[in-house]
Amino acid sequence: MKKLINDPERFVDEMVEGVLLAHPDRLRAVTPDNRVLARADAPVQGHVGIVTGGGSGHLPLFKGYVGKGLCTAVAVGNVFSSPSSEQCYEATKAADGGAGVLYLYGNYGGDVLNFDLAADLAQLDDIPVRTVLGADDVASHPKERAADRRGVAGIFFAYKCAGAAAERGDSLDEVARIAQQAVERCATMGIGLSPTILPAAGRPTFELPDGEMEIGIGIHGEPGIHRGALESADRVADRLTAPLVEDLGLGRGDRVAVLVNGLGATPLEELYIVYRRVRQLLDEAGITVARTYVGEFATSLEMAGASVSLLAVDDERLALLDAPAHSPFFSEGPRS
Amino acid sequence: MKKLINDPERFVDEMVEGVLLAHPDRLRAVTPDNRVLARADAPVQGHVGIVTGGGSGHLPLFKGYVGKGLCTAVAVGNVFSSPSSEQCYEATKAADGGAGVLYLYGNYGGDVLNFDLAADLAQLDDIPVRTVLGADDVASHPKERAADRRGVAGIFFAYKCAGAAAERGDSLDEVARIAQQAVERCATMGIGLSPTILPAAGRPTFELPDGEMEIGIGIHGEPGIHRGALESADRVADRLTAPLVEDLGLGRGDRVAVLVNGLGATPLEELYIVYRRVRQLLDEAGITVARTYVGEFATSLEMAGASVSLLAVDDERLALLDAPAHSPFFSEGPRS
Amino acid sequence: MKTPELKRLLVAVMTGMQQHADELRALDAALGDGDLGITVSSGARAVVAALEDVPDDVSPGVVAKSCARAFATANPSTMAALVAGALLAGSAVWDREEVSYQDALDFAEAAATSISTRGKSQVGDKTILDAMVPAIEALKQSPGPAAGLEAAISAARRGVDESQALQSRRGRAAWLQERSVGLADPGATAFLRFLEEVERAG
Amino acid sequence: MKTPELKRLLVAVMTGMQQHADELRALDAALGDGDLGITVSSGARAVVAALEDVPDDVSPGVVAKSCARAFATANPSTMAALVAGALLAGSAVWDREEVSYQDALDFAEAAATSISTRGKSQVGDKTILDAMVPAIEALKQSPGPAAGLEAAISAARRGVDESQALQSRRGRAAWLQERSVGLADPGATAFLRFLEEVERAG
Ligand SMILES: Nc1ncnc2c1ncn2[C@@H]1O[C@H](COP(=O)(O)OP(=O)(O)O)[C@@H](O)[C@H]1O
Ligand SMILES: Nc1ncnc2c1ncn2[C@@H]1O[C@H](COP(=O)(O)OP(=O)(O)O)[C@@H](O)[C@H]1O
Ligand SMILES: [Mg+2]
Ligand SMILES: [Mg+2]
Ligand SMILES: [Mg+2]
Ligand SMILES: [Mg+2]
Repeated sequence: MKKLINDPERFVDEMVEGVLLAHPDRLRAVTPDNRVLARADAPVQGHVGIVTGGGSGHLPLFKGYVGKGLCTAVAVGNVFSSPSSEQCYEATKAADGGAGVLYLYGNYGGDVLNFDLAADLAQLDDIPVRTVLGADDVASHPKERAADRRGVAGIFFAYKCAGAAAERGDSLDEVARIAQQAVERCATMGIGLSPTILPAAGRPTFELPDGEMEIGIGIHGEPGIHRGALESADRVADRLTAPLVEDLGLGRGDRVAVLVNGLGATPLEELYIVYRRVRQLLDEAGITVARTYVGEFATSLEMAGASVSLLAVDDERLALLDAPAHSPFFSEGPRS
Repeated sequence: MKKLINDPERFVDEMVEGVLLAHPDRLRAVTPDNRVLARADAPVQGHVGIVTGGGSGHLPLFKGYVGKGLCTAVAVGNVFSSPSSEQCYEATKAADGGAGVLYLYGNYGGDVLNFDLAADLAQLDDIPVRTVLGADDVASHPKERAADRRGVAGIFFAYKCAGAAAERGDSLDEVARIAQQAVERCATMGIGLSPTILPAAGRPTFELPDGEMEIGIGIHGEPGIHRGALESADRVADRLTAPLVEDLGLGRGDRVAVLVNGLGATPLEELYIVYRRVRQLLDEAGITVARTYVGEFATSLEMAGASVSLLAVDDERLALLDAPAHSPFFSEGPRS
Repeated sequence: MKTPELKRLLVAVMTGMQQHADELRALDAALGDGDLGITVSSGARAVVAALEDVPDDVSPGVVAKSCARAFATANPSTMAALVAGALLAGSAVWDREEVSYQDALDFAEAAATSISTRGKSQVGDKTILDAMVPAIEALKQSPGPAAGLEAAISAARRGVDESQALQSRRGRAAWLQERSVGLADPGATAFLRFLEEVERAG
Repeated sequence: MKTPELKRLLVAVMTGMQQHADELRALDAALGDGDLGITVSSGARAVVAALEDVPDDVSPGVVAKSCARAFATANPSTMAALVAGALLAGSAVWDREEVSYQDALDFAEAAATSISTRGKSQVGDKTILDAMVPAIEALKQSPGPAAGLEAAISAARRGVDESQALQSRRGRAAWLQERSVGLADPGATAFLRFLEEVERAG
């Protein structure tokens, strides 16, 4: 295990402690166990609160998207493991500024069960809650079952759009609508080149021999739709991009935002090599790339691999993408 | 080889092409071979230009620090290999806004030879050039030979300070003085947990058995000062931090900026675990942490490992650190 | 069975369950994300720790509730949430000082119903229910505890084996689609191991 | 020796040099960053390609200049810059149609001086100079080309071997300090392999 850790059981606690020590002006702990964090200025009175959360091991997901123009609070689970319903509920209270709360997180069984329970508790407090699930991984289910797909890197777009809407004062219904559309108009597919090791398990979560790739892998190492010998970056980009264009029904004249995301161990250089090919394909198809994001947005500890996400955009969605957003992990546009 | 690449010989060219496709509004190619890049608005008339450069494989170093409040142009070498003197010279011309040019890059033999030659060429064009070398790796030479040390992640601080000075219109002498002080008041030490593989060589640059660590490693995998069994994150942070405090002669009441940098494959979570301990140590020593940076600032392809940098700060240097800076890879503060 | 005996049984079973962490991790790694080993081992450890603080004079229902809370928060995954919900549902039918074989049956049925409702799942979806439901059926058909447990274990084992041929329809494993065929469901296997540990402890 | 013969010799030598990439990579990986294999193989390949475009009617000095440019830009590392500078310095003394044994000697001396000046280094610093300077000395002491080359190879080999015991004082290897003792210098080894390839080609 090539890990810079102490006690594996304290991995998440120490990590969160480090985050709070590093960014005390931007994030605060809501609960004494540090498993619920909120924007330093939360709740924002009169604005919709956005609560996210999920397992740890995906930085900057999830806690990295708590900030101005993004989410309001986050519930922090163990590695690859849901936060508890109490934690989700505490995050809800911390985020509620009187205009209701949107739950925006990835479509995973454990998370859904725990957030649903938290929503029941919030209802007792008269906090209106709406839920939108990130479900962008086209490799996890065919289009007919799009709502059952797992959520991966594309949730970044939903955070960005919903966060901008909440920041400008949109109603809960409107913020939820914008988030839901961002999820529905987004598609992602990933490739894994090496497994990840859970600190507490100390062993790879799955086997992937050197020189093989898993196309369609999930961000916990869930198997994808094809395993075979590793191919060239261009060929991989072809495999990842074509299904997205197809799934979103994109064609000549359409506009998209592109996200090439690293899963952890893959160098930024390689992500740009992948982007180059994705861009070529979209150019050839007459699809305009309106915005580009390349980097690590949703990782899987030290997994080697990458994902490509496309978000169909119109002027409204572009304006939301371009709105300022500032967290300790993601910063763009003027800071007010 | 778990690499998302095409032809290894075209690794750098395709990567740069991807970068230019992704950020056409921020960066432009100065030469037809794309090996010299500049800020889209370069040269900035009346302002000192800052030229950097070096081998590829270190993203966001070097080209990621070309932008407002940072460097003006960059010469892009092959992986871990110096750019040629012609490329450095072209970068100089692209950066020259009439107020002279500062060369700011890492202290490596090949780079020095090629930049020196470029400076000779620039002189024939009456472009005044000053050179400041990043030389922050305390593991590479004892304090008596501080000027011979190799340059690693700490050069980020020099970019940030010199870039802010150039942006506000300081003279070449002043920008060089600020850069030189930032180098001299900065110290870095790193740890490697796994080797890196040059795309063209297809093999690890050095041997490091699983479960071992190299303390004091360089960002090309240069050997450090101690090799042994991998220790806990806290113990590693102790080993990395103590020599920095000692080297900079820091004590109670001093203020520092801290940079915990990932070398490529190490998860952000682990960097925060390391930061936590660094912070504890500094707190205990009565040294105030004025600014914190955690993430990947200077990498070594897919090497697993991290480095810790300390920069001694005063009010002047803090103001320079806080000045806005915007590149496609690093963004902080208001965008004008 | 009264609270002190129930607590002793649970401590034994939950201690035994921790030995299956590796197997469950591996099964979950093949069909999901590999964390079921942690969920079960840290959950079982948390239950053992929680039972230490449960006084002997509370009702068996309260014991079940404590277990539910401990298991839910130790590593709150799908399995943890479903099992905790199931224990809570079961505890509701246990509001008495002593529980009979029939009470155990009622508990198990309430638990299975809870999982089915919260998980929107049924037998044949290749989940824990594929072992649990036939096991309960076998319990119901048996004359008493000893024979019942043996029959339940056989039924659960058959459930695990037969569901291997099915495609997973719920949870992470559903993403595997056809590729899930041929692999045993981790949750169903965990339930089988649970019954076996009950037999060993009893 | 005139230009056509010089070109043929260089093509043979530079083709042969590519076979040492692995050894040089490994040596440089131990003492530095492991890129010397690439510098030498891609540099040698670039020289061969450049020589194809060099007409037969230019002077040997122009040939050396073309090699310098090709080697410098192929993979512009320390070694590439030093060797290119050395070739340029040497080419300056070769402004004639045909070069003699004495001209070769003068070339080599100018080259070594260039490396020493630009690299701020001397014999004993455990660099390419530790092989080059004794080799040139041996050449000077020899009566003619054949014996000279043999003596130079022996001297270079001795230089590589003896400098193993030294501590590297220049380039990346210097960072190793005491840990550099016992390892052969990659640049010095590259120079030895170069002389051996000249012998093989000649
Ligand atoms: N909707 C569901 N209904 C019933 N059982 C389920 C459901 N989803 C998952 N399971 C069970 O949970 C097991 C996986 O548990 P766990 O590893 O905790 O899930 P996860 O890691 O996805 O949170 C599966 O093997 C299956 O038996
Ligand atoms: N200052 C110097 N003077 C002379 N030779 C040097 C100097 N620095 C390095 N060298 C030679 O260059 C060799 C390494 O070359 P190379 O791998 O290209 O360097 P780098 O990778 O550091 O750019 C060393 O083995 C040594 O022989
Ligand atoms: Mg899980
Ligand atoms: Mg090099
Ligand atoms: Mg699981
Ligand atoms: Mg080298």
